[in-house]
Amino acid sequence: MTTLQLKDVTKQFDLRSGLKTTKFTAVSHANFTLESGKTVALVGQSGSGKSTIAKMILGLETPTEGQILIDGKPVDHHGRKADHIFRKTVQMVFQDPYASLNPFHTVEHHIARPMKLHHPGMSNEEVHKRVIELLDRVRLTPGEDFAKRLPSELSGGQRQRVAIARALAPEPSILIADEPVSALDVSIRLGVLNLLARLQREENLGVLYITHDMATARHFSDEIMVMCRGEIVERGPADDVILNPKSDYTKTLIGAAPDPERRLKELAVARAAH
Amino acid sequence: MTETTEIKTNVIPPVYETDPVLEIDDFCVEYRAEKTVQAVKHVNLKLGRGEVLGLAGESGCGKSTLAYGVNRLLKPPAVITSGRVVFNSREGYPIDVRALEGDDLRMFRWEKISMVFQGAMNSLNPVKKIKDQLGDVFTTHRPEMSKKERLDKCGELLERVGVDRNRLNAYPHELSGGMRQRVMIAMAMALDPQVMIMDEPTTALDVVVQREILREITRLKDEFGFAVIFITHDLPLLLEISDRIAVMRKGEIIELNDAMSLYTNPQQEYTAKLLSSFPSLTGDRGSFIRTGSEDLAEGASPFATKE
Amino acid sequence: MKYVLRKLGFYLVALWAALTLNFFLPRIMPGNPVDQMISKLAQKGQVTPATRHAIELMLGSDSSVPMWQQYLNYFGNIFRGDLGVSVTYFPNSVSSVIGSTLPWTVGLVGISTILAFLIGTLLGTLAGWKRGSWIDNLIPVTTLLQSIPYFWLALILLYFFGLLNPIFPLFGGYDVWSVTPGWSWEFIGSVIKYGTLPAITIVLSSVGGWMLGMRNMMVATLSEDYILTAEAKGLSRFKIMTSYAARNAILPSISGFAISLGFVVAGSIVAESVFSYPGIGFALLTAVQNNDYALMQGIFMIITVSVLGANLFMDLIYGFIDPRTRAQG
Amino acid sequence: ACGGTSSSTAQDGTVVSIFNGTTGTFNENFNPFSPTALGPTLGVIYETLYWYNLATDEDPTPMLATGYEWNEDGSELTITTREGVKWQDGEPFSAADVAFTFNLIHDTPALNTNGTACTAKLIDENHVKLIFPTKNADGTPFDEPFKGAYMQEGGILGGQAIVPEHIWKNVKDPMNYTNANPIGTGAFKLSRFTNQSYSFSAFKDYWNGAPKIDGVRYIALNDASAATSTLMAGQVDWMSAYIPSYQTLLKNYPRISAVNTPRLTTVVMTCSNTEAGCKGPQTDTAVRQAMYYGMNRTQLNKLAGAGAGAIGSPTMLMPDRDRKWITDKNLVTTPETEDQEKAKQILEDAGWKMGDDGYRYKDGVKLSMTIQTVAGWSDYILINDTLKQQMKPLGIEIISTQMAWNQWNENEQKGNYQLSLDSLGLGVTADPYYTYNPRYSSLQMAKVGETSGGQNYARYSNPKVDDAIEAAAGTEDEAERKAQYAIVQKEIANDVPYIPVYINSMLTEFNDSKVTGWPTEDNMYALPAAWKAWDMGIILQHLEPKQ
Amino acid sequence: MAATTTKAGKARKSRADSMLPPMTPKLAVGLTIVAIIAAFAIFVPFFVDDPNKVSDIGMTGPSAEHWLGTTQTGQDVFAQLAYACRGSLFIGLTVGVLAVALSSFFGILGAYVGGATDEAFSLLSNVMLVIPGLPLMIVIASYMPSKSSVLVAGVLALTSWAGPARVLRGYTMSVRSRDYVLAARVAGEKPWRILFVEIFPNLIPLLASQAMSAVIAAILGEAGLSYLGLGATDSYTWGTMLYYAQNGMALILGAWWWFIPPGLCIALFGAALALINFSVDEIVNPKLKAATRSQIKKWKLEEKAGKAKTDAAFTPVASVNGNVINGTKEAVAS
Ligand SMILES: Nc1ncnc2c1ncn2[C@@H]1O[C@H](COP(=O)(O)OP(=O)(O)OP(=O)(O)O)[C@@H](O)[C@H]1O
Ligand SMILES: Nc1ncnc2c1ncn2[C@@H]1O[C@H](COP(=O)(O)OP(=O)(O)OP(=O)(O)O)[C@@H](O)[C@H]1O
Ligand SMILES: [Mg+2]
Ligand SMILES: [Mg+2]
Repeated sequence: MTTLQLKDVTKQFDLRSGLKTTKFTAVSHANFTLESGKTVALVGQSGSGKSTIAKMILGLETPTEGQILIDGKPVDHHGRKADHIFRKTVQMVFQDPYASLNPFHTVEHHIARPMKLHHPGMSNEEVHKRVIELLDRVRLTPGEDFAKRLPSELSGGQRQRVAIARALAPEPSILIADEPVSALDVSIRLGVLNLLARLQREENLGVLYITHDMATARHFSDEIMVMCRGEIVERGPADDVILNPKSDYTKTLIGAAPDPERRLKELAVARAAH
Repeated sequence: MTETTEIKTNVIPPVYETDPVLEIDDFCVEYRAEKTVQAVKHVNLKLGRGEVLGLAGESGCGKSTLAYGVNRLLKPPAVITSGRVVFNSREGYPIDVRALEGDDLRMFRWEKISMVFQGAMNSLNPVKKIKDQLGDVFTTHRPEMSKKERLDKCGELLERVGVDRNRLNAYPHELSGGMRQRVMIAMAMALDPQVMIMDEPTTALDVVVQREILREITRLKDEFGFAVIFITHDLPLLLEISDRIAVMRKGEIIELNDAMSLYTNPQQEYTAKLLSSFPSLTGDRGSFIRTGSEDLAEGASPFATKE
Repeated sequence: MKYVLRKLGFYLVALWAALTLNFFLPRIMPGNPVDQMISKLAQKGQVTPATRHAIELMLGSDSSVPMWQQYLNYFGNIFRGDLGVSVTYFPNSVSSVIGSTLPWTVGLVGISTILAFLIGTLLGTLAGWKRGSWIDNLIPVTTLLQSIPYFWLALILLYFFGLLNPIFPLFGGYDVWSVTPGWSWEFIGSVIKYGTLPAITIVLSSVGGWMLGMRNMMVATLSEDYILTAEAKGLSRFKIMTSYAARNAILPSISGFAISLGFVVAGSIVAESVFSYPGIGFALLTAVQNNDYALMQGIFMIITVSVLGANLFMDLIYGFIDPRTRAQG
Repeated sequence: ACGGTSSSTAQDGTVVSIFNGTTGTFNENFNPFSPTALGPTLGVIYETLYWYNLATDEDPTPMLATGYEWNEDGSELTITTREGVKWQDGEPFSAADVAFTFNLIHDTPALNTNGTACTAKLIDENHVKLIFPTKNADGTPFDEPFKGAYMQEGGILGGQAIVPEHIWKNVKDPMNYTNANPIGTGAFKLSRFTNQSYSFSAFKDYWNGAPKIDGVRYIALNDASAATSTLMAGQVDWMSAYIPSYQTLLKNYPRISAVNTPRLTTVVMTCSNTEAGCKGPQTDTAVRQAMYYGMNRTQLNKLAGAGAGAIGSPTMLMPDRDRKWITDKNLVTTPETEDQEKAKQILEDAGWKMGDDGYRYKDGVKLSMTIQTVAGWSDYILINDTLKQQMKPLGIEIISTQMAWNQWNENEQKGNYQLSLDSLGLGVTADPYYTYNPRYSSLQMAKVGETSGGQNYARYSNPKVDDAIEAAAGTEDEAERKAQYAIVQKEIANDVPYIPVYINSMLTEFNDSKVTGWPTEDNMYALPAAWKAWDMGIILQHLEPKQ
Repeated sequence: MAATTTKAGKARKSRADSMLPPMTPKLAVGLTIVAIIAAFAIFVPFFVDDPNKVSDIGMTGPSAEHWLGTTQTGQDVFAQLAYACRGSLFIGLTVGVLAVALSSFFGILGAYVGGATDEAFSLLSNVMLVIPGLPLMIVIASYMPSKSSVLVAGVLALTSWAGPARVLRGYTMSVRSRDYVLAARVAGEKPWRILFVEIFPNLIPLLASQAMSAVIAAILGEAGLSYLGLGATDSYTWGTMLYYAQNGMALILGAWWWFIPPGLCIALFGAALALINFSVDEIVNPKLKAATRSQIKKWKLEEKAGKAKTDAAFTPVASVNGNVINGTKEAVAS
């Protein structure tokens, strides 16, 4: 049971325009908690600061203000050991599966490395066995065959599965998934999302599902947070947020999302009128 | 959105059988790369006047290839191996598009069929002012226009899509993504074409902007009466705006039907799968998908097919 | 502001580094001008201790001034525009030597660089536009030309077209026999005639680089969506090629061009050596051979300043030729 | 076959084009006192009192002077100047100009590159007296008693350009004066200067009669190869550059002729003096002698000198020109081929014993020396390489290195070398004093690491030689001098601080088709090198347009 | 369709394979020439005479005994050429290695470490970039008392790393921010491992291309220096050969066999490397893949064939296509 907590986290960037430098607040006073076994969706328009939050959690950006706590203790990326433990606990799946795998390394390399890093005692055979296991777990079978492949020999969905397997390798309890399907083809999306959902259930993972797709956010998470211009404007259980949006912004978002049912209704109305 | 106008025009089904503006017969395109890829296979399609035809299908199924092929924009190694494209001009004569060469072809393009391409950022030349890019449509097709007329016309076009006239002097990077897309639409309308092909015009935009643009397109179409081929892989989106929808898979059109029938009663398993890939926002199917098998969708991936 | 300061800082540091290098390099070189002059005189006649004394007096070379003092004086003099006195051409000042040689170099190498750029870019445009055509197949040929040692090509051309078939003159900047320098057509014509072969050689050996660069940029640009848009718009092929493809593809070449203009002064050494061209490159070589510190420093400084100047100029104008960079200042 | 552009045009008359070795561009400097003055300043524009022909052993030719006389103790030199000489601006020349010139030098030490120490006193229109100090300025006697300034005669009479008083008295800073409009007494007057070429027109009122050609033009070229091309194309009429296989060239181009005047002795210079700080086996006289006897000069000449070099003399004089100064018949010429037995014997006697590796050792020191020359001097490199092969059988190891001219020159001046291949320059006159004094006198020597104004780079120091040179300098009597030189010759032939190789060829090429009157092998009326000061003026006066 | 991916069972490309350029005529020609010259440089010196050996025959043309004639001192040009190949290749390779090492150090490391190191490194390389190479080389070269080829190579390398370093820096910056590098950081990899295992392999094609350019530039630079008399003094190179040939006025005296071969070797070698570089460029930037003339011709024919087939299958459209233009005019008029 791990909890990850963001306390009043703010991130500012320096923007240069012409001769002036201005401060731009990408994330402002974000507060939320992630627990193992729960999926929290973070939705919002492009540029609302979702990825920035993910990066701060992973230590790829440093918050300007505020703290990130893991099990109540502040995360420390400086101490080698503390960082190591953190890395084992929190993992990330990146947005673009085409960019998140190194074209020069085999699938096995991608999964084995984090494993070796976090289980230095494991023998090579054990590592290999675990890799195959993991590949099986993400439904890349036969694992022996996939392990030897290069990323260029995989489809987008398969790549994303490798990326997920890699994230699972250190046996984390928190998984940050930053738009894990937006680069994928429509028909593969659900497969990957379902996989994530299954793993969350089976491995008791805490998942932060970042997306701008309201529909999948609703169906794949327990809770939804809506971000707008760096601020979390609304949060609550998934169905509540979608079906009874409180904030104006959430309403706009929902209104903008394509919804065939709505058209259907409209057509029906029009026909009737005719 | 002004819902009333939108509904009104689409009530009467368009007459694509009797008075098509564009007829595509047995259209085949191959990429003769290291390995020959049949990107478009025996496509037959008729586009009615003023109709919005949605073209759906996932990445790589040949949607763009078909669109470019119709406008003769394909580059080597793409080869049109067979097929006929006939454009029935409003003025009352047919044009065999594949027989056009040189100046004839250039005169045909944009005048009769204009296009809006996927990424607006990339469709506009980053180092030329908006007015020059709008203007050179006129310098090419309306050489007799004076400079002032041209400028006026460009300004008018911009205003038509809701962009301020003084943006004529801007460079593309000075406009937001949505504005750039609108500029492209304005450009596509410049010569009052009869067909407009839109290749994923909203994919790169976020939903709010996307919504605005769609609204704009519908409005303009109604006002000027051009036919639209709207390409995207976002089926829900197509369902909202198109009269008929063609579903493509592996280069073939596997299903073609009017939007409502397609949604409510898909004939092909693949169409059904595609539809189910988009969980409904307000509908009730979320829980089903979440517990469903993840292999279902993956199996539908073109990448997963065995060689 | 920070950006501008940084850029400015860079130019200052670069200038300082170049000038400092300029100060120290000649000083750590062997020999000194006095010994040099004595050894040369010794070949012509008697040399006595008095000679050394006389020359030391004449050159005012006093080695007792401490290094740091010399260093400070050096900067002081540069800012006063005083580049000192050339030992080789004593008692002429370095400025006058540079003044009399620089125009020749700038004329010859400058014009050839511009020509090479224009021709190369044009060929590159065509080659990229008509990929796979005969003009594209020219690229390996120009690459071969580029891999030929410049002086070797020059000497062969000189042998065939200067000596065996005297189409072009063998040496010099103009006809020293019958033409008086000045702003007369006769003189200008003569300068052009004398500059033709060196210019051809420079163009031949540098056109390939421009061509390849432009061709590759063209190819990359041609796959951009806005080219397709332009084509769909029905624009004429010529218009697409020039005002869409080439206009964009040329941007990197232009910055390369500005920088190569900066190197005009530096790149002329071998050319001038082969054609006995009265330019600054050869003056540099002479200065090095004669331990002429002041002249060496002066020329080196001119070179550095022109390179830095070209870079600065490029930084300044790039915003105008590429509007995208303007936003970032 | 290759006419090329004509080197003169009708309007200019007959103009001779000269490449005098100046490379790069010309910079205006016609100041005869400046060491960087353009070549023709000395000889073509300005003239000396007398002219010494270094090609022969003739007496000096009177130029601006017609006579000179030393007083008893050699402290005063009275000169009779020529009458009827005009400066190129029409003003008459007189003894006052000579007096002015020498006083100017005296008052401006920076101009005094000849080391002249006299003041001048005008006697009358045609006579001037040069007075040499016999005491220090404060009246105390010199450290060495004054023995006469005879040895300055050559420099004063044959090495000093006379300048017009009426112009130079107004020159504020004669040291930095570029003298853009030079007025001399010479046969040609500067007519135009540019950075690539400058030309002279004939001075009709020249005292020795107007020159027969109409003008002279000097052109700037970058190297000998470019010069050769222009010579072949008929654009250059006179130049001095070594052309490999020039015999072939002459055959193909009948209008080109060439003369060879070997005057510069190629030597292996040795840093010979341990007391001055030299290190290495070459400080042992025996080693130098062994090299002297061990080298095969015929082979060296054939390979490196294209057979155009002349055989030298252990006295370092020119056997053809200076025969009268060489007393000992055995010292007239160097051996032509090697005498290995003698060389080996010398080494054995000196204690250099053959080691197992084929090289000799003495007290554990290997007989191995490094010889330096300038990178790119292909004939010198060849000599070094060949020497290495020739010395090997004697048990001497030679290591050949090449470096930039600057470095090579500095090494010689500072003594940071063991062996160096170089040549000995020309003296002011043919008198052996000008060969011996700068090279062998310990007064001209500096310790290793230091430089002196002199050229005793071998750091040779021998009291007998010093005394003899001094004695020779102190007398006007030729027989006495010859006796003193004999002492020097005996010593240096034994010590060989400079080991003579051969007298290098000095090739000068002419275009015969336009003018006649060039020096020939049979009529060497002047040293023909195009760069030779003074002589070029003489040669130009001899030229006549070809009809 | 669906050709983008291959499944198991099909012959798989190995990791090394994906880095090798596809064999094209250009690449084949380039590799062949380089191989021949390299073999010549490596083996031939063992079989020829001492290149310094002089003889009395002077400048003579090619003969059975001297395949490429002799120099003015009767040295065998062929033997010299063999040694010169060796010397030039040595310099070229040394510079290639040094320049790549330097540019990698300053370019990759700076970009990877970031912060003050990056600032300092990029300032240094920018300054080095604006300091003109050849004059600097001349000055440095003339400072060195005796120049070994190692030294000349060092000087050439010193003046040639800055440009490539800047390119590398830009490229490293972009690779550094790629997701897979971030992923490695998230996995907890050590920085040096990320640099060498994750980033470096991606730079290999670029480095290869830069190394080849550096070799060409070095060989040309060496030739230029030698021509000015500032080249290496301890060994033969193509440059020194040309220098001696020029000194010996080989060309003027008609001794083409002495002057032409070294220059030709440089040109051929340079062109061969450039041809190889084209192919490497095609990996780095697949857009540059060249279409050959025959391919284009073939394409045009196929396009025609496709049209003919259709024309046969359909009845021709009644209108004349010239009408389009009329149509345009009408449209304007109306
Ligand atoms: N390194 C940076 N420097 C300056 N601004 C930045 C930087 N990174 C992000 N930003 C800005 O911060 C804001 C938030 O960016 P972020 O990537 O978190 O958005 P996002 O919600 O993930 O958007 P998307 O859905 O497009 O991925 C954006 O406006 C972006 O321009
Ligand atoms: N230049 C090419 N060479 C070889 N094959 C190509 C080339 N361009 C496209 N293809 C192939 O042709 C097929 C159709 O491509 P097309 O671009 O028409 O797809 P699309 O439906 O527009 O996809 P998307 O939704 O990604 O835009 C794809 O399988 C693609 O791999
Ligand atoms: Mg994001
Ligand atoms: Mg597409």
